[in-house]
Amino acid sequence: MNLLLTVLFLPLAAFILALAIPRSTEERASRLWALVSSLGIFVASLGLLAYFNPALSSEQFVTDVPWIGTPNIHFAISVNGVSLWLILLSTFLTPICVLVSWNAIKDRAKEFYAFLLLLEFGLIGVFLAQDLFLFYVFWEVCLVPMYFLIGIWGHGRRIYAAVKFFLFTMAGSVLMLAAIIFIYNKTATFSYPAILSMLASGRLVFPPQEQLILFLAFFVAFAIKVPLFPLHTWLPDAHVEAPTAGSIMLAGVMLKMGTYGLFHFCLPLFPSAARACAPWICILAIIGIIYGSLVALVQPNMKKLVAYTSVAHLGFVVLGIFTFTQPGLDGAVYQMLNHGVSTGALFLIVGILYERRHSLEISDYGGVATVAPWLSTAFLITTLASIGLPTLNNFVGEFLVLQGAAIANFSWAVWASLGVILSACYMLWMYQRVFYGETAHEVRAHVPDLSPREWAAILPLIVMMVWMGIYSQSFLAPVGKTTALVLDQTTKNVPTRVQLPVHNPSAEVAHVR
Amino acid sequence: MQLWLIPTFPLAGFLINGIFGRRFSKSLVNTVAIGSVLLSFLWVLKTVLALGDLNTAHLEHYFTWIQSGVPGGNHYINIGCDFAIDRLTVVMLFVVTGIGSLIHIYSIGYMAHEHGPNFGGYYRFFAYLNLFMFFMLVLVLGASYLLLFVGWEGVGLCSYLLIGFYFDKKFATTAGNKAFIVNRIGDFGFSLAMFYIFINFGSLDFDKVFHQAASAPEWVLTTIGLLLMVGACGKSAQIPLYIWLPDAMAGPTPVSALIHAATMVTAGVYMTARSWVIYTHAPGAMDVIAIVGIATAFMAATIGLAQTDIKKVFAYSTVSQLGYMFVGVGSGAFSAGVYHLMTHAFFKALLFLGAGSVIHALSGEQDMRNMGGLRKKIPITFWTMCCAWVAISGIPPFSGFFSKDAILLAAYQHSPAIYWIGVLTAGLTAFYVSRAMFMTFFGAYRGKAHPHESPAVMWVPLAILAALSLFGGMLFKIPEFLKASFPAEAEVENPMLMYISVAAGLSGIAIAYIMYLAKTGMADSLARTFSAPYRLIYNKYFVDEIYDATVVNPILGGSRIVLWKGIDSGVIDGLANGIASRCRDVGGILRLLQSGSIRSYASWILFGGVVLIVAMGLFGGLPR
Amino acid sequence: MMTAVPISWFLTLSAILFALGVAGFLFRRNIITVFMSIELMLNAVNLSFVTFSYQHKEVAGHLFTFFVMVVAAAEAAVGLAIILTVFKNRSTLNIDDVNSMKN
Amino acid sequence: MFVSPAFNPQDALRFLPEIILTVMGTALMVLDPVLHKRSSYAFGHLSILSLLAALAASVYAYSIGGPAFGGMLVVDGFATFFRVVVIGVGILTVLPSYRFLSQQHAETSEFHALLLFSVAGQCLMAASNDLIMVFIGLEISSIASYILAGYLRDDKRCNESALKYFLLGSFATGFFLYGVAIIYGVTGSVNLTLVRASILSHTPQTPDPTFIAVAAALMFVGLAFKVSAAPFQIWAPDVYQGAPTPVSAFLSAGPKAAAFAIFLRIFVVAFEPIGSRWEPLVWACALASMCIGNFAALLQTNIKRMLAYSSIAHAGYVLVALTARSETGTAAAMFYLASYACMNVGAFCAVSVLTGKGERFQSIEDFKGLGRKQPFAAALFTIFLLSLIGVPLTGGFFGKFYIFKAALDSHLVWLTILGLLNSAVAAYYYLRILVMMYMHEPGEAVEASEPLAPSLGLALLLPALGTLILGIFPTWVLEFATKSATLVK
Amino acid sequence: MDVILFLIFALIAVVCAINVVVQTHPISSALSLVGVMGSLAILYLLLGAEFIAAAQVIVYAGAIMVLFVFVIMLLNAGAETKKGRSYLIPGAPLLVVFLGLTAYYVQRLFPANTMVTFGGFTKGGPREIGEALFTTYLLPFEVTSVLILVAIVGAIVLARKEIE
Repeated sequence: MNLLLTVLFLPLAAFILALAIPRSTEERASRLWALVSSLGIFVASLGLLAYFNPALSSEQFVTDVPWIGTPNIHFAISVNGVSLWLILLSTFLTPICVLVSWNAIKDRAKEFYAFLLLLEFGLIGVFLAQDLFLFYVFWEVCLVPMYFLIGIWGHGRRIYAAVKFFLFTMAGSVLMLAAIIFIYNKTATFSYPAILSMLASGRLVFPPQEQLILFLAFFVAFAIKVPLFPLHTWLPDAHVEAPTAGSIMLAGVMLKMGTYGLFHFCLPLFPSAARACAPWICILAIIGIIYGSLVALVQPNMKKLVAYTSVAHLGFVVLGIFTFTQPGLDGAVYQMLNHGVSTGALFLIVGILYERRHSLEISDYGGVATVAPWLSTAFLITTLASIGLPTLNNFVGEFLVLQGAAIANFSWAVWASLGVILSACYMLWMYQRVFYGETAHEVRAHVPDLSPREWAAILPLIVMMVWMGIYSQSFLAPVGKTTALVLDQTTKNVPTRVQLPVHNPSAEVAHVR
Repeated sequence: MQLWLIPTFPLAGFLINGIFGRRFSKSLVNTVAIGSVLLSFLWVLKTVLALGDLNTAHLEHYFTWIQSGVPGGNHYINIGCDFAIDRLTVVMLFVVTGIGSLIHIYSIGYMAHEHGPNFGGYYRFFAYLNLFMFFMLVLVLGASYLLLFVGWEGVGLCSYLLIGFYFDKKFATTAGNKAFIVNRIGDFGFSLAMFYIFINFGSLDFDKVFHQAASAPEWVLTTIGLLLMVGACGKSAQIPLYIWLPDAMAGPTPVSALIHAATMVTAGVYMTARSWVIYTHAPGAMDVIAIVGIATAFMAATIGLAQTDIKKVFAYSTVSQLGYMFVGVGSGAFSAGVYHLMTHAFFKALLFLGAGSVIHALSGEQDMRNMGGLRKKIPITFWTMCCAWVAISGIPPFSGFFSKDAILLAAYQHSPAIYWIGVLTAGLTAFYVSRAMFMTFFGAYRGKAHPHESPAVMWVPLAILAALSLFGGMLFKIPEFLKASFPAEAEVENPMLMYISVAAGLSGIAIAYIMYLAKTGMADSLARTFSAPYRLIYNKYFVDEIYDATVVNPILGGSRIVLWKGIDSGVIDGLANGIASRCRDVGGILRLLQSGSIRSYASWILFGGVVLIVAMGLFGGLPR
Repeated sequence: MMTAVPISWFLTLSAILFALGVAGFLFRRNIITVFMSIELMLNAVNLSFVTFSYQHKEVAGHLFTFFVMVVAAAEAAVGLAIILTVFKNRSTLNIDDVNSMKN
Repeated sequence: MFVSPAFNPQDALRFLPEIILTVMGTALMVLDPVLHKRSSYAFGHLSILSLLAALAASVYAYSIGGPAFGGMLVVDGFATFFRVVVIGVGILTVLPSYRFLSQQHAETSEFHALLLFSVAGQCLMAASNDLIMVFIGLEISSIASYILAGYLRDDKRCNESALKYFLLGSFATGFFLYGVAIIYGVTGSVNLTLVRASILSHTPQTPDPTFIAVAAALMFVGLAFKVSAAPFQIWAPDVYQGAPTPVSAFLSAGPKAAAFAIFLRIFVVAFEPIGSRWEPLVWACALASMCIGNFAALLQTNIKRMLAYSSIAHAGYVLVALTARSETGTAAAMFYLASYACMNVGAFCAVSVLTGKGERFQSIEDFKGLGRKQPFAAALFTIFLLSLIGVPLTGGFFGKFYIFKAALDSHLVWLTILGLLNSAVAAYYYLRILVMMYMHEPGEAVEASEPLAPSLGLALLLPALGTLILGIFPTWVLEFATKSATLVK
Repeated sequence: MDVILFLIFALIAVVCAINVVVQTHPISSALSLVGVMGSLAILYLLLGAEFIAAAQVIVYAGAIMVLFVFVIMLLNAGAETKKGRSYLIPGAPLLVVFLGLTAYYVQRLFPANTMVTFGGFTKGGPREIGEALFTTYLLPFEVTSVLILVAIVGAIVLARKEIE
């Protein structure tokens, strides 16, 4: 039995079985099933970790089954040091999502949990796919369950948000599809390793102009997903309206589809275009960091605030990736994981608050710390993690990213570090307004402390924050191999250099030997 | 040597109290909290005794914290969790654990009545204090800039938590935020300095960095030094980032004593002293530090002249004294800076704890205008505070005298101007402390509460600190002790300078005596006569207001109106929605084709046909 | 060859008739007349077929014409039946009145 | 039996599907007086049986494939593919019409007979290689369709739909015929293979390409009309809206597929030599169809009308494949039409779940809360809609993927990008239906809806399975299409 | 001679066709259409299409047009009312362009050297047509029956009485 296939298809099987749960027993049975199955999947994915050899930089658990004959599409999946963690992140967050939805989702619970499992399937698939077509398939498959999760179980403007989410992502991904097809027509294969080896051996060369366009097609799709300024506006809406579990999965894992794509596809495939565009992208990322932080600063809505912080945090990731330095890439990957854990936790607690007080407006809260000390403590730890306090996870990532940025261009580090200041501003200010101050009557009446179930959801996240903050080695070791490989590819696969004129990034492309 | 145990004791205390403290009795909480700090103090003692002369640093490696890249490769980052101990560390360790222990003990009394509106304030307080101790010890022990930074940020966090300890009070939490954020601004510089250090030296470990630093170009070191200084300015409350410290007095008084006087705020000085190799090769950066230090010292001292809140006076005093320490390290007299750091820890902790005792006695009253004549009512507090008074005023042979004198001496060598301002500041210092003492303890009692003397757990630490304030300067000759750690400083004796500074201190006391005891109306009439400067210093030069108007409000307003509503909702979403509605408009126009009339449809078919024929026949196809 | 007619004349006639058929479809309002215009168009096409048949000296064009006639007959039957149902439901033969579905 | 030189017995076997359909259609009417009293479903059963038989016959005919009747017909993979598609569409139309006809109290025998005739005409179109056969097949299919569109003769919308379809259809056929006449005139033949040969020949008789181009333009009018491609799409919304829902399903898939079959044959075989002339034109029509269809659909409130616009857009996608002028393009068009048939017929069947007597409920709003009341139907409808959007693992996605792959193969970069962006626009209006079904509480229409009839359930399930199979395991169909895309030239 | 014949009947055809278009009363249009068809029959003869000419008169002018007239009478259709918009403005220019183009192409592509003379083609008789129908064109011929069948069924379905 192939472990990788098991991990990938268990969620699908669980999804199908969840659909088969009879309607009469719906709510209890389906949530129990979702919990049991998602925990099972998590355990299975831990097996992946156990058998993964961190000393190797190559793809592992390579599974390649022919799928469609012409065009030549394979069901090719494998794991590398980066996707390994992203998969674990998905499988780790799913049971937490189930737990947090336990009482919150009463209506059409069966469908809810089924979609959650389907989403997990899609996410794992995205991180595993080694065939461009397959990657695109999973990429889009993720869209559907999330669309429903937001649209059916969301809040007030859920429909607007869901449609916006779908259309933004779709608009970007069609360009990627065009690029994928173009590459196929050039290489007659969708197999990513095969394309890479062609690039490495020089059998495949993307001429500068072509490379630039292809790169941009991929990049836009990923940048929307990340989301990179100025393509980010779907995110706050989606987050605000999504149910808690949806927000957690969206922020925790889905956004990483974009950054993973940038890392795993854009860089090795189009190294010289990526390098040529890197300054512009880094500037966008930095704008995103500062801009996201500033806008987060003035949000009156907790979820929206956290959503904008995601814009800022993901800006760090993109910045790290496009520094083309080892620390930058390591930090970017680490930051992906960190953001998954800490922002996931933020959304989780905001969701818990919402479940109690039925409001996301900061002004409706105040003095929660008095009535719910543990809740406040948990949120404080998460907040601190999110603003990058040393000994908690985000610090390690941010440090590496900024160090990478500083190596690449010191002024980037200067500007990006401003985001670190601002993160403290918005998070602490929100914390103050929500948890500190006089306890309002409604808060006193409606906001009890954490229940055991909620503890079960949040404690693993906090443990992870501390663990990742203190002993980053257990995570970074396999990551480093993969990032080093990618970095290597971006230096080796550069038979032609794409050069951008300084003034206009999209204008003509010079060919320089 | 198990250095790791030193911070781990308080950490364990924090965890135990933090997690289970709610169910503990107060005495159990005390036992855990104070026990852990005392253990750590004892372990420091044992370690120091075991390690001997410590002329070279003793380093311990525990595990790799952050690693990126491969050894020997490009941009290889390897940050270990390494602790090191040398003489400078020893001084800091003793200050931190020693004074920390005293303040912990003192807090038993001070916080005894803490039940408050907050949940379990008591155990929370001690847990935070323990956490602070942990981070402070990490800061001191860390063998690399990044580990120092861990402690650096961590103490900032604890400062935040403790300033906002009374979290139902908005001003307290706001002050906490301010402290954290302003510190973050400083950390911005610190982290940039670290990045720059790494770029140039490939490591953040002290030994590696300093080993290479001597041979690095001066401009690199100047950049690093200045960036580090930004960090130090934040942590040690120097211009322009000092604004958080006065507000930090919103926290319980033991916190002010421990964190905002004795230990945390001196971290900047420690760090600067630690980086002496860099600074000695970057004289430009040193000059900047000295100038910032003296400006801060003077400015804060002037503000201190007019404050009426007893803790605010001491807070500005702290800022001012920290400025002195900066002058010290900025003048190249690192050991003098550290010396002053230690003596200041003694007397300023004492001043604060004494003030706390006063406040405790008056059930929370902090305004000196409502005090007076307390020397009879709370004599122990009075007498212990007198010890601090003479120490800070620079009266020989008490502790403040030695360290301040050492600094001024060094400053004079560096630049006489700094010296003279320093002397003036010394006079101001003596003046405002005396003023506070006179207003509090002399004259007639002007308040309503019934003062009562503090319990023994409070005054015993006061007494110990009083002893240290008086004799600490003589007992612990830091410059001697640290001679090996720092570059040789020119031994200069200049008794004249010493007399001048002592005279300045004495005259400060004398003027205060005249204004606040002999001729009581004089202060008010002076304030009226010089109302403009008085208002200026009374309102702290309106610095907070200026910052609000020039930085905070523009950022908030700009973010809300320009970025959020403008760019986000307006431009980007407007563009997206605009595209959507343009699409719909196009749809609406296209819909109009569908008039329902068969003949119009036929016209379209004809139209299409004719266009096709024309295109295909006449032109041989449309242009590609 | 004075008496011979250039083949293009026939084709031009066919084109004119076709155009007139189209014109009838466009300009007449009575459904039946519109329908007749279609027949006119078919006739025009038939003329072309026969003319081309002459040109190629073979009968394929005739055959095509024959089938067009059959189709025309069938269309006439069905079309008129449809017109009948429309008239039954709406009591009008004005083509512009049959526009309940639009936009 | 009279044996003509152009006839041999095997020709009849190659012609078997049409024979079966015609005979059974006639038989249905003959049986009408006998069966009508007992069970009106009997006609449905019979017609399904005959369609299945025709399906089998098509497959059989493929095994003995080749030209028949002196080149009038060509039974090749291409023809068989489209025969199967149109017969499949026929089956999928019969299934929902069981309940529909009984709901509307309409006669069943004629309905099914006409359906069979129409399918027969479409099969004929698929297989014909001669413009005469194309024309006759087209007319059989069309005339039957005209009647079916107006089948509910007491329904005003139905009449109107039939009248519009009929008049405009005949009008467009006039243009088509004129084009055929010119082709005949300049090449002396109406056999596609011969036409091509004539165009390619290098003799003094070689026709002027300009005139061929004009003929192509005229024929394009007629064909584009049938496939509802811009700018000749204008009838489709009205007709689809007014026609009985199963008929709309049929019209949107069957005649369209057949028309595309001859479209491909004519343009890829006969007019291929002047491809560089018509390519820009088809390019423009493809783009216009996609744009008009998708953009106009954004504002529709009537679901049938919306699906009509969507079918215009999908015609545009297939035209993209045609623009590619390659065998990959042909294969892509074939594959797309197969998956389009599945998803579009399925979508219309899903619409008929709700319309009720007199087709009262046609508004998109009426689908509010369907997901709650009829989760099964809603789930399957969701599959169709996702497929129409082009979400992976559905036939619609793979079809689109294949089409744009072919387009990029032929360096139609801009068309590809614009087409793909169009499909992103299209997502919006399909999503609206999903929004209605799942994100609103049930409304009047859904509350009033009857439980799903088994036949209708089957009518939803089969195309859903088809859509998924084409999306997940497209290999077999794709390989067949690729193999068959080499047309007889 | 042929020219005169052609010109006369072409003129009649065109005039009648114009009449079809301009008459407001359907019956007038119908009769004009019969005129067109008749003239065309003569022209078919000129082109040697005897069988088609006959069929034109019998099937077209006879059967089909009778059906039209019958329906016009049945529905008692009167002159059409002038309401709704006129399609003269978009239609007429398009038609002119269409016609102009077609005429231009015809003139360009069929030079005057191809002449039609009466008797120049004589294979359009019933015999030749019949032979072709039952050999080469057997399939279309047979299939046409289906077409007729469909038409019959359709007419029945649509024109049947109300459903009870």
